[in-house]
Amino acid sequence: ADGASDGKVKIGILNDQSGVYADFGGKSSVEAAQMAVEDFGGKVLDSPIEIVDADHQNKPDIASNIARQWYDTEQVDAIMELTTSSVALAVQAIGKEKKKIDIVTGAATTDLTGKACSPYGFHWAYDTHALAVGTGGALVKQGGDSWFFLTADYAFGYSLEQQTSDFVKANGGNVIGSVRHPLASQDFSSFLLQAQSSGAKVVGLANAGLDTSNAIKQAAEFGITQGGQRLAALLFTLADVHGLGLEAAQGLTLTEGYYWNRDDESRAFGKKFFDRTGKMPNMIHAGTYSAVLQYLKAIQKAGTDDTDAVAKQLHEMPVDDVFGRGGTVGPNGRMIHDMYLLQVKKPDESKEAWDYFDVLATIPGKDAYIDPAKSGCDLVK
Amino acid sequence: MTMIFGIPVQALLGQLLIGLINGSFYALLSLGLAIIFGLLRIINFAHGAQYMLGAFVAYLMLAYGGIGYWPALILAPLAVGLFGAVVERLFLRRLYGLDPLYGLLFTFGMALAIEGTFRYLYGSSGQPYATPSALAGGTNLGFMFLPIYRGWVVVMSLVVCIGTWLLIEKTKLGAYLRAATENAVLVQVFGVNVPVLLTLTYALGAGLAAFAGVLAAPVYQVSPLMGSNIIIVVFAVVVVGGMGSIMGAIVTGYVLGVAEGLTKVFYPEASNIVIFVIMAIVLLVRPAGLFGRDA
Amino acid sequence: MVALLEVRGLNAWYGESHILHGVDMYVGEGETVTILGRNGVGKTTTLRTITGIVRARRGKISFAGADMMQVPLHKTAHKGIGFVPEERGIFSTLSVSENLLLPPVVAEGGMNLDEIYELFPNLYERRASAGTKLSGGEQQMLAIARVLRTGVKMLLLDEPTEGLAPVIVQRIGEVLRKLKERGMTILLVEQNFRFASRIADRFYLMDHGQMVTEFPVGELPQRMDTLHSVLGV
Amino acid sequence: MAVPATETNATPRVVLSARGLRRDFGGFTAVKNVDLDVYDASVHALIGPNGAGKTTVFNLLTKFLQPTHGTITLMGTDITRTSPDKVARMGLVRSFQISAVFPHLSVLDNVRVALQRPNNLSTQFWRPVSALDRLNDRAEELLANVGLSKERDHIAADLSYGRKRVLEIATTLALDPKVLLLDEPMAGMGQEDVSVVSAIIREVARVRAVLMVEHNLSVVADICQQVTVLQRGEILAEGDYASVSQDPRVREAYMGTEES
Amino acid sequence: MTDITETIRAEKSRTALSVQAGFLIIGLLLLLLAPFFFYPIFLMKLLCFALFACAFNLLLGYTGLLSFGHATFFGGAAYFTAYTVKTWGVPPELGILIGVAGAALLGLVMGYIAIRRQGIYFAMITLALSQMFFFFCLQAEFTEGEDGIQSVPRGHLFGFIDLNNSTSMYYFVLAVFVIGMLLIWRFIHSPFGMILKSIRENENRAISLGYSVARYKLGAFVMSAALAGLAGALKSLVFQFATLTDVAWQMSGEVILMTLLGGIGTLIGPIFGAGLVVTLQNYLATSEFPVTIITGVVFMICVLIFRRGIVGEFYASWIGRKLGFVYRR
Ligand SMILES: Nc1ncnc2c1ncn2[C@@H]1O[C@H](COP(=O)(O)OP(=O)(O)OP(=O)(O)O)[C@@H](O)[C@H]1O
Ligand SMILES: Nc1ncnc2c1ncn2[C@@H]1O[C@H](COP(=O)(O)OP(=O)(O)OP(=O)(O)O)[C@@H](O)[C@H]1O
Ligand SMILES: [Mg+2]
Ligand SMILES: [Mg+2]
Repeated sequence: ADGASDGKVKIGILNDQSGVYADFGGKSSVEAAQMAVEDFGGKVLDSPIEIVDADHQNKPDIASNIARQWYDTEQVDAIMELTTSSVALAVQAIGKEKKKIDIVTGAATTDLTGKACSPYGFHWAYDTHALAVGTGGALVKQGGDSWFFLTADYAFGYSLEQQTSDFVKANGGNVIGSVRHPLASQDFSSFLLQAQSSGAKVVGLANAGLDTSNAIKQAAEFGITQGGQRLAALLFTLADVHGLGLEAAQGLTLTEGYYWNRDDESRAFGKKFFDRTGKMPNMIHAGTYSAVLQYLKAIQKAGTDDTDAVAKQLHEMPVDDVFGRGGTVGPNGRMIHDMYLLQVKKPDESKEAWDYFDVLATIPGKDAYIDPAKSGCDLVK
Repeated sequence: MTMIFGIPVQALLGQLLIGLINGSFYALLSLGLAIIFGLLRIINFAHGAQYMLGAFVAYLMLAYGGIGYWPALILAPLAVGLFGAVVERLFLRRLYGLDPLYGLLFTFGMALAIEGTFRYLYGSSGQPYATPSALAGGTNLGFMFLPIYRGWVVVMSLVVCIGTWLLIEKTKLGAYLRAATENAVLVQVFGVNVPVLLTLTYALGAGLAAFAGVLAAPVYQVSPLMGSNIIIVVFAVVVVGGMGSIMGAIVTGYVLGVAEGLTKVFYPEASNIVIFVIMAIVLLVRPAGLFGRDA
Repeated sequence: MVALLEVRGLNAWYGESHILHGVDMYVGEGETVTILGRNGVGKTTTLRTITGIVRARRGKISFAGADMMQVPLHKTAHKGIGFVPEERGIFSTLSVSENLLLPPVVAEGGMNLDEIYELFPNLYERRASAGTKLSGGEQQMLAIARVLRTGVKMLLLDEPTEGLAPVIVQRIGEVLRKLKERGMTILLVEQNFRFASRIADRFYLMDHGQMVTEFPVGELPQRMDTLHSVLGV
Repeated sequence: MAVPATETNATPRVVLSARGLRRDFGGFTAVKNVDLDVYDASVHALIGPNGAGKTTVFNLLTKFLQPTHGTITLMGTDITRTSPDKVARMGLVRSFQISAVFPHLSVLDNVRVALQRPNNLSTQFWRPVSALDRLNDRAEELLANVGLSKERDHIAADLSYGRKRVLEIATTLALDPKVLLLDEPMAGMGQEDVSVVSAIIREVARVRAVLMVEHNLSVVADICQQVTVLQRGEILAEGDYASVSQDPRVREAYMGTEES
Repeated sequence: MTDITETIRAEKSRTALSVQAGFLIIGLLLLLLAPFFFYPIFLMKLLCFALFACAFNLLLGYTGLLSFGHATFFGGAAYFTAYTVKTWGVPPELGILIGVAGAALLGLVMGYIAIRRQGIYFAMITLALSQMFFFFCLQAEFTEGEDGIQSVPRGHLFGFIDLNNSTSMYYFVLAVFVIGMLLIWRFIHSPFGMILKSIRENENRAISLGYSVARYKLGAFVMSAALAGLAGALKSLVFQFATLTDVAWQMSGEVILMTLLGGIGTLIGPIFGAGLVVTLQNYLATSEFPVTIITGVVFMICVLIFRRGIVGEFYASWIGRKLGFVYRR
């Protein structure tokens, strides 16, 4: 069966386009996918490539409904992005059952390539482990050796805290204390006071989205950074920094898999993306671009869009694009690539719009990601 | 250092103060809710959205009009109040006399629509808003570092709450308002222009929410979601206080703010539900709420 | 006599149901007129339509020369009409004195507080308590007292004696007579025929949304038969 | 119908009694020191000027309000601390000063709702409504007694005021109460209805105790055996109508000097 | 005279009955044939939400209690079923029963607290309590946080019907749905339902007739919760996961929207409402329109000019009345 099965290669971008994670990926991810298609030439194996997208509204049932319909009746060949772990896990399970490819760039959980791994499922941009290694490990090496955690009080927060502490300790640092705050707390001052009085050098924010933004903003108010403590956000991207403003965010440390202003190549992609969307890409956008591109390359190489053949290529082919330079894909579906430890600039150091980060360190992919053999994925023997 | 339950007294004082700051927002918001409910018999689900609007208007004024915090403190509530007036004139007016649940549902829809619009236009990660320079920095109170701005929030909310209470309980205008809730037609027959009164009332409630929003802008991230996060808690505050009295709404706001603050120290995991737990207990013991009149 | 209130061909509806079918009546300046009629014939509706509460109406209402059909509800009082509703309409969230002071004064010549309290000592006693904590009779007094302050030219009273003790009924009768002496124009709706007969100058008898007959108090003895058959008195 | 129980007894039986009843509202005492005995098979009137505390006494007796002091006994059982629905189940049923029907149910259904509980047909959620059809005969009988047969399928809200009160009485009687408390049953009624209701009350009181608040003195004179006059929350006079109405204090406080 | 009116009335209700029966049969036929025309998972979702909305309406439409916390029962049952089926390996039918029982228990607790207040207070209290339950689910171990309980096996019904086959799953869901609807119907038209109705009409009067109003309300609340749980339990098997979205307050809002759209207090209205909302959400997912804004605006429009909902408007319309339907609220 050579060529595209139905005369067309269709890729679905399924993510949150109107809810809390809309800035994380959102419509801009669809744009990134479109860019990849154009950069690839618009056709693969002489068949046109089509991008479809849907807003899952952060509801797994809607996502699941759409994913099934896409796979079953609309000849969608692969589904990508998949922000929010509940959605990603649900869609990956469907892909596994229906033998269809999914590439996750939006969700963070390591389960996707661990106990919930699928022969057709790939995890592309980042995961909680990589964030923990980046921020936890690398920061200790920079002198941040005592930590206090502000942790969102649910599984995601615990696992971020847990994984990060491990790397802090493994690198010779120690964890002085932690406090768990409820999800969507508006006010962090109580917790920040506790962090302040702990005297830790680094205050780790094991939470996400608005919670992190609010904590950072209020930390500035209470003079945490002026007092010599360092803030480290464990899941925070360029888009969030933009929303917070440099005034409040300055000095913050975080880890991303991509930064547009890192070198010429990334700058070129960033500018192109900016012209189309009005914002600079973060690792989810760039990751989605990379995922689509690699998927098309895999079809090209396999000479067919048959799932097994393409999945085989995806596992074997090295990744080499603006996002996943020198990346490889593990047997569990994990795309392994370098991560960057970034620090937010002071307002007067920022030379242009969106010039937000200093790159403090590069974390090699093999350090950043779990060794597939130890991932708990039963595809790895 | 003196300790209470293993916590230094000083830290405790600090946390009490912080609780009071939180309580300031609860008080302002539950006050507005209570006024609107008291006079219009509408549970204003859009109250959170109006709080958010206040913050956003302040942000937009700054970003697009160069209008700073101080003018915004007056202008944003006015703008949102005006918006409220329009909403009341066009829509809410048609719901008077119906089962109050329709008012609840309408404002619920309105909250979704407003929030959705802002999310659509400005994303959900929020917008920056700096503390006005006159109130930047902080003082060391000995037991804690108090950002000056936070102190300002407490003072302002107290002033506004008490002012509003006096307006409603002690003035003729307030008497009209209270009478109109019970029997608008009759008050109108007596020669009072009730429709205008009701419009003003809703505008006042919305304006109060917006005022809280502007106060919050330098502290919390200005985000389309900031309202929906807080509104449910404020509902609980209102239930605990009981809808009977304006004063009840204010006092309960502060008290529960402090209660929540203390929970954050002793048992932080429960701090988001402590108000709900208090609500359940109060309901079991005193169904009308702490200050409620109707048993 | 100059007609202060004049109603011609008045029709009124509650939703789909047509209640008033062409009411014609007038009340002269300083006159006391009573509308009699069985339950549900539209007496209350007549008053509510005159004040403008019922707005689904057609016909002609003029008061002191003004066309009341065009006047918005909140201007009725300012034209000089005071209304005491059947259900009394005391505000529970207001104290007795707040209730009393609520209606805006629309013209000179109303009573002052002292006069009112003199007339209704009960109200003085309970002035600080909540309006609806009063008993039924006390509430009725409050409802009447309330409009006396405002200086209106004409009172519309809807069954002021319903549910009241005989002494109170007498007292209210005295009050109304006093008001009449001061020149107040009164339109009264009553079921209590005996009470009405002691203060009214003229009667309308209402049935099926129309005034079926009209007669001065002097003709009362001749009309007893009609009243018997229509009212079952 | 129940067997007339007391006719053979020489002394009439007290079914409802209150001792030292008092109720404060804030600083204001609405009812104080009220002792009341209601006898079986009689009509007892509670009269008094407006604000005397009549409705409050009703609320206390039926437990819609809690007394500040005093005890209430219903057929030998102390009900001072019993809940209002329980009291109703024990046979003490009231009507309200403002008419109380279920406005959007049919007249027949209004009565059937009342019949459901004594017939143990109120909690069955697994049976069809037609299970209630066996209450129809009794319901129709009750409606016939009060002259509402013609309106049985009307929606209660459509009835005139007077008819609503009549319906309310029929509903109350459906419970076959031992003691009936009626708050101004004739208020706002036309003359025809007044006579109908008087007759009904007289009839039902043959085997029950009725306590009623009423301002229509001719009705009181006509059907009440016992009269208690309340003033400012206290009992001013007690006895049969003739003696009470001669009492100068009652004439001054309540009835006034002229006949009205 | 009365005889004639009575015959007319009887005549009318007879046509009404046959018309209604006709509709019912057509509806059932459509549902039986639907999987041949529509995507089964979509239909199953629709049925689950329809049942959920009808359960909710049982409380709102027939006892006048607006619960803003019904997601608790829907989502709670979803979690219980998903957990027991996945972790304990109980068969699907037992899993569903456990979910329903759990929801009923939650209903008992929430109801016990909430029925102390009426009207909008009741709404606010249920909202607050369900928010509490949301936080519980967020933090509890067994719900697996924001990942949710994933990959729940559908298993074999009664040990021999393979529910992984989407057709058999569909007919299973349809059967449960029909049973649920019958229960609701029976419940509304029962002696108990009659008392509920009278309580809604005049609570004080009901008390004075000797009914312990609180207990009746609580009973209705628990039944509504149990049926909502049935819908949630079913949904967790259909989609094979249970997640936080099912217990979030937005879900409570959605079910209100469904009921409002379809017609509060009509037996079948919520089915239409659910159908519309589910379709709309699916449609909006792939359109340019922002979902929340549309949802919000639909809410506003409904309340302002469409209060009776689709079915209610139909009943109240000329044709509806001709066919013998009554809409009264
Ligand atoms: N709000 C309303 N909606 C619909 N119909 C009404 C309304 N109010 C009154 N009616 C009907 O209008 C008719 C006239 O009522 P109205 O209150 O004017 O009577 P009334 O003569 O004052 O009687 P009563 O002596 O009992 O007070 C009655 O049949 C009544 O049922
Ligand atoms: N809930 C309450 N709070 C405060 N005062 C009350 C309350 N209920 C009644 N009262 C007061 O108690 C007194 C007695 O009232 P009640 O209603 O019992 O009078 P009543 O004898 O029934 O009068 P009427 O014949 O006018 O109905 C009144 O002065 C009233 O103001
Ligand atoms: Mg009337
Ligand atoms: Mg009374």
